Amino acid sequence: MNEVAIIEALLFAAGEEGLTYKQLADVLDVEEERVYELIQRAKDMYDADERGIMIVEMAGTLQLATKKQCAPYLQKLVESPTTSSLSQAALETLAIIAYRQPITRAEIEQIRGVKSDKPLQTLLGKALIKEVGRAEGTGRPILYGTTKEFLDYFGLKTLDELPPLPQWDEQEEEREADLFFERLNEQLQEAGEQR
Amino acid sequence: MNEVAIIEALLFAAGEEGLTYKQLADVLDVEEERVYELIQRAKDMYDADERGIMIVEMAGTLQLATKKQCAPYLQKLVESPTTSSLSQAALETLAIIAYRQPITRAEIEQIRGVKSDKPLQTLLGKALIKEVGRAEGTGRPILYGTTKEFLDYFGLKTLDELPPLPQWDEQEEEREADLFFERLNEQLQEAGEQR
Amino acid sequence: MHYHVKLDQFEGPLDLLLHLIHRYEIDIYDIPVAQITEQYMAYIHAMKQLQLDVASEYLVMAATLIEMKSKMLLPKHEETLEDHELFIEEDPREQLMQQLIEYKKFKEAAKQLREREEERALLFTKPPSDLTAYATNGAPLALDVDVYDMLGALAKLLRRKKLQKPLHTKVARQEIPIGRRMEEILQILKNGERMNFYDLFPYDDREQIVVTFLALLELMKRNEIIVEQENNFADLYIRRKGD
Repeated sequence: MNEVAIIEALLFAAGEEGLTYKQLADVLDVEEERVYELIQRAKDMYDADERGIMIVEMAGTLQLATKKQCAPYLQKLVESPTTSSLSQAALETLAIIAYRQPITRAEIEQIRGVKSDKPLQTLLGKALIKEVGRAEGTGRPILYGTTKEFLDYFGLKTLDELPPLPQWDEQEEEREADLFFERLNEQLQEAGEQR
Repeated sequence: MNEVAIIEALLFAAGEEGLTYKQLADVLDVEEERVYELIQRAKDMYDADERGIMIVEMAGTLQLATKKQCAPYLQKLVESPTTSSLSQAALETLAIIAYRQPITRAEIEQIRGVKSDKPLQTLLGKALIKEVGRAEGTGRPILYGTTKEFLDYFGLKTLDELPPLPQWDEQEEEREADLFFERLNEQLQEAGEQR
Repeated sequence: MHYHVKLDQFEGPLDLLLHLIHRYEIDIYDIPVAQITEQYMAYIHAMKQLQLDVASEYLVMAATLIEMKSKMLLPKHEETLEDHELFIEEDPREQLMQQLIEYKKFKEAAKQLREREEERALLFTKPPSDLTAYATNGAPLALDVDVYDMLGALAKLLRRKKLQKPLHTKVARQEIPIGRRMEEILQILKNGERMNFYDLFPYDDREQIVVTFLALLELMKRNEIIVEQENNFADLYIRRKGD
């Protein structure tokens, strides 16, 4: 039996759980280096035009996934097209945890300048973060860190793949918020006219 | 985008549910005859030695499956010590029971969208869940709940210590809303026909 | 026309301040405290006028800004101070500036995560296959998961984009017509090839297995197929008769 074929079958069966290089090496009874070669061969095979799937490396595992270009066709068949994305508050909180883990709630709130218990609950419920221990000091507050699911959710191989933390950029503009102010002004004028 | 590739992506994502010729024809916006041709081309492609999966067809439904020759390797994977402990199916099922107990098998299957007797057996075998009673109604189906071992195992004092699941309720609401609109549509159609 | 202005348009006082800084092209390293305080207060008043709840954090920041403004107005006694005290005296804006710069980084990082979230949503994966059938010797599965593994599995389930189920399977599940399965088997064998008996059972579903089995029996009875076995315990092969 061809080794690339076996890898395809194994990755297919493992689905979104994925498999590590080590697991594949164990099952195939070969060195991990050999698996790297085979995965490369498989990747080349999936590059062909008539292939709709590919190998992705996420959360430390190899997985099969559909190619991006196929998304419009898949979306035609999806039962509930509304994939709920994370709220801005949850996303900011998650960004802080991702770059500063392990971190306490108080430290997160210090950076955001607002209470953050709700976004923390959301993130825990979605298994994107977890408790990773307790800080020293009074009350021994909970320390938070990201999970394997976090890597999977954002399609990251490891935490090292997070882009470097952006730096202050003076040239930037924020159009959306300007729109907000325009609307606010309109409302205020309306309110004024009604009086 | 190549049509064979789209078919592969669609069948891959559909998993065990599979898809019909008609569904494929609808998504690709082609005649069913054309789909027959494309499926034949896809089958030829899967015949290659390097492929570990194939198309199987049953009662007009197509799905991807691993080739029979790969079975010994799948078996090795299952028995490998590096393979994750509880299967994802069992973990999903356990989570649903933990948050929704007492719950019947039918309700679990409704949420998961697939048969769940095997994961239930696994969980019963590990004493993580137990029968906690019978539901009212026809057949008086068994109700499942988590055990003391479940709490011990996950280091929880009570069930209240499980993180709340905000997104669960959101999804339920969405589903209810969808259901509502479906019914509304049905009623409107019926009303239209009666006229 | 009524606009529903949400207070959560801004993620808090820092977010609002950042907005003001951009809008009025303010140099973050030299914030004109009087100006920004005025603008900030205008926003707070507007919110109150619209009878929106102003979260306490916004009011705390307002107080901080006003305090800072008054500190800035105090005359500096540089001439009268000892040299070492000169170094100790801090710009009252320093801390706020640092806080804004720090917060801004993560706001940007959140934007990058949003992009990745959207990209990732374009990839469809497949739930793991049920491999219990392959676990022959019934080796008990070890249990080394934690509560987050369980939550992770649930998150994946809820995130899973279900494709519409084919209407056919629902009907087929209840009663798969044996005649249809017989036709399918003949179709598979039409090239005159021998086929391994087990390859005719691609599904684990019990009903499907039973139907396939009954279809094979019926085809044998009708003399349309031949079942061969080379020796005892060898695999069974199916062939179409007359080919």
